[in-house]
Amino acid sequence: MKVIGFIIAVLTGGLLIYATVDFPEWADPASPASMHVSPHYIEKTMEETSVPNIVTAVLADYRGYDTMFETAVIFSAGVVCFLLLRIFLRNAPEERLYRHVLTGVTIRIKRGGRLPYSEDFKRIDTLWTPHDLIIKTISRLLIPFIQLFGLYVIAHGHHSPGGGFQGGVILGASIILLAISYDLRTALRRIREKVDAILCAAGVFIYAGTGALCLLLGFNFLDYSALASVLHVDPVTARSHGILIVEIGVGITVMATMIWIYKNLASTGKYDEGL
Amino acid sequence: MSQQYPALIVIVPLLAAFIISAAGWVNKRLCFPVAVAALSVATYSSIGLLLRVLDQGVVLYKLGGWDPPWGIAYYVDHLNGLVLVVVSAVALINLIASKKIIEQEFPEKTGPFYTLYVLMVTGLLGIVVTGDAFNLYVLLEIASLTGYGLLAMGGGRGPLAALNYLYMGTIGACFYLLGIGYLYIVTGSLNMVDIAGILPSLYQSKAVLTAFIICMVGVWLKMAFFPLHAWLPNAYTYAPSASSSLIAPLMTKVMIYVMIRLILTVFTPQFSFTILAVNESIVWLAVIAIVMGAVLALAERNLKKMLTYIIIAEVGYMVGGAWLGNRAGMTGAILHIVNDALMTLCVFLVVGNIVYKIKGYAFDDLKGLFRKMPFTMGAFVVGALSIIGVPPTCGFFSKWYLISGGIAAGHYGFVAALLFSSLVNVVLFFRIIELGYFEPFSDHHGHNHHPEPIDEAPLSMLVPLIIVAAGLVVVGMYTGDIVTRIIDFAIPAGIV
Amino acid sequence: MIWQLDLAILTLVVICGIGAITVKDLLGAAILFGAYSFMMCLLWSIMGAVDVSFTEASVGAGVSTVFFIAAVFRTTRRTKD
Amino acid sequence: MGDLIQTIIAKYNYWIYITLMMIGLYAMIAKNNLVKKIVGMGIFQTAIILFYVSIGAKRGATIPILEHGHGEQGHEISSHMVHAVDYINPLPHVLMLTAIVVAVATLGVALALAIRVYNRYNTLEEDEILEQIREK
Repeated sequence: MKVIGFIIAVLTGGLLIYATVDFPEWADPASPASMHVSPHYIEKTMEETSVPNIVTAVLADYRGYDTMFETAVIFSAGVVCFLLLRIFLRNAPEERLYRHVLTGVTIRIKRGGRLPYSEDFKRIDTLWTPHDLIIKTISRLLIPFIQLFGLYVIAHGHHSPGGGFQGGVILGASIILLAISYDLRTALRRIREKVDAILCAAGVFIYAGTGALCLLLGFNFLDYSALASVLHVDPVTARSHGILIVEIGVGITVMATMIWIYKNLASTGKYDEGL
Repeated sequence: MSQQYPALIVIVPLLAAFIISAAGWVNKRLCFPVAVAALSVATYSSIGLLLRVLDQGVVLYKLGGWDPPWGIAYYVDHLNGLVLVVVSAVALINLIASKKIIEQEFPEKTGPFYTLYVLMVTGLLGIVVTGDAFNLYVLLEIASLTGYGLLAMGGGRGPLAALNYLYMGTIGACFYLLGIGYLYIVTGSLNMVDIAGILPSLYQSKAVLTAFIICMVGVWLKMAFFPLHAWLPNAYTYAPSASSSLIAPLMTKVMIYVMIRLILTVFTPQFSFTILAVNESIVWLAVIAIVMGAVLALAERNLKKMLTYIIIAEVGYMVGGAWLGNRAGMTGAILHIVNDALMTLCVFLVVGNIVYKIKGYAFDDLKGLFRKMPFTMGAFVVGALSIIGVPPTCGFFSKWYLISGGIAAGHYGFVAALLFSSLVNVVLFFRIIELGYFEPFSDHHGHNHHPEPIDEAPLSMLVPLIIVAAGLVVVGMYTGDIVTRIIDFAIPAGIV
Repeated sequence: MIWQLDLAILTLVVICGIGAITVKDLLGAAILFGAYSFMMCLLWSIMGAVDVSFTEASVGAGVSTVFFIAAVFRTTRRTKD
Repeated sequence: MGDLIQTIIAKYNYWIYITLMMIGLYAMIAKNNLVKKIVGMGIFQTAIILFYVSIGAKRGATIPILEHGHGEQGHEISSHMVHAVDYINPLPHVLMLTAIVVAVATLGVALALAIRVYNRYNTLEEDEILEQIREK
């Protein structure tokens, strides 16, 4: 297999290198890629969509249809991970570990056993590492700022690098950080599975729904200038607002899906003990 | 609303997928009706679109209202229109037929399963309808990702087979993406029609040649063309019946559509057939694919796996037909997309019914099935006759076009391979029919003295199956109309 | 744009890539893959693709690495090659 | 000789991407460990993204965010001042945002499948799995 793999890789590489002979020079401003379609975007974006970040404008408007399906790809990845891994546990796990916070004594409860409710006992993972005070405190301090930054990235995507994807991933990462520094159950209490799954679908629904709204208003699918009559602005500004709406949708889906995939992977679908 | 048909075909199932996903958490019983409604709308719109194309010619739909090549546009011509109807109809019929299986196999996860099912159909429909080369890649990834999930749901070796499919499928999709990148760097455009307009001055460029090779290899990987087929048999065999009867008829056929689209629209027949002059060798590859598929199928003792090898042989038919480079061959390939989707659906639905009732699909499980499940096996016989190519079923007519194309091109190896594979199919299917008709039913509990009572699959599974079986004959009878009214317009005049 | 920097990072990228597939420990491979993604993201910001490198920094170097670690934690670190 | 150096300077970005792609492809085909294959897949996809970003590069141009754009006043002024040569080609960036997201989605699914395989066979080595299948 190693030899076959090597031969295939070398053959493909050879073919691709052979083709580079006819490529335009690297970073050549007169290459066809820079001359044919893209000048229109650079020169007309401001006029047509009033969004200074050309990448955002092309992403969410000129090629918004691609982006919608890209969000749907993320969504379907979340659903696939759920479908493959999730196991609905009928009864409690084999054994659970509880730690007495004040003394550090650990109690093992077998299935069927019950611990009288008490504030002093905390459920811990089987592979629990002690002395995580610094990590917990720092994470706790950082998470609100991370989330604030995520929201800023989504909202400011028109004027600076960023947008729904990046912001959504940052928001999702903040919850994942919570799940790692505390434990999975804490994160699950913040965003329950059902909420997560519905948010995941809702985000893409906002995107596709905005497109469908344009369609119902008598324009083509995803033609945000149709929103002008709803938002009471001129068509160009309507495009700018439309981009913001779909970016929010993208952000919601990406955030929810990242959390969903992480939860399924880290707990192998049992939603009991995480990383 | 008829102006919006091209959008509705994709949008309605897409929106429905999200609704189903959310509904799965609220009330599971809502999922199925929503899915059926969405696919019905998609089927209705695709039929409406096909009629409009027949009436007015190519339909252009600009997404977001942007003119191509800056925005993404749909170009729907006769070829897309036909494949769209087939894809949406097959998906709808299979969905209705598989309801019971899905509820039996995944009682807790019906919601996500329907979501992925509808998303996959969305992806396939999108691949067929789009006129943008990069958009095709994104939709291809949707169809593939959901496909991996659906195939992996079969227990046992399912996940491993799906993981192998994922590796191969990702290489294939990435190769396609790379090929599009090579086209983009020399043309600067992503719109298929626009690329085709720029390419003629670049036909001598090494980059275009490489782009062509890489795109083709990527698409062949996805459709399991012979040397690249290793992932297919296991992935389809160990999948749950509901997913294999969706993916087996559609995925490979849609990829063949993509190949024909690349040949006809993006690279133009002049480049593919005249300048490259590789027809001969690719048809020989197809000959090997057909022969190997037939031989490997002979070696199998398991109905579902045998059918997967037949799919590999059928892929060889269509690739060979498309690359013969003449009108009859191309007609045969396009007609075979329609016919093969229906035939494969028919036999895989039969497998689904058998698995639902008997929980097995090895040859030993099939003994005496004709008495137990007469209608299911009757439909199986029709499907088998069509795969063999017996008139009046539709399989005969596409094979006829393929053979006459082979003779017109003077490629007798291809003709011989087609006849050989038909003969092997006769052996394969009569072996099963014999087992089912003459052998007594093997009862697993050991007391098979009394005659078996009829124990058919439930009506909701049987009716769609019989519709498909009847469809095989009906399509066969209307082949002339399909060819003269649709396929003749789909093939550019350059191909004689 | 500074072509020396470009070349240096390109070399580092290749080293990280080779390292990620040769190291005999899956956790190490996951971390090296994260480093590879991060180098890629630097490279792209040098080329002026700010949005792409932002995405790669958050998705490729961030979340992907977490997914890898989660999966390795739930399976095994052992690998023969 | 001078020509050769010229070519190398003009094309080395493309060659590095091809090297990376070969590394990834080799790992996907030849490696025995399922997670190693997934790492290879990541390298392969990222290499293609590098290729696209290289297409978009433009000498003497800045990042594709317009400088004078701010709200309502912006779009009267800037439409006259923007020249395509001053800004990097944004289209490949857009395409690659999509590709990165597709890559992470594929990664998630692949890892989920790997966990399923591990749960069943208790190993991630392909040859050991095949041996277990053959024994049955």
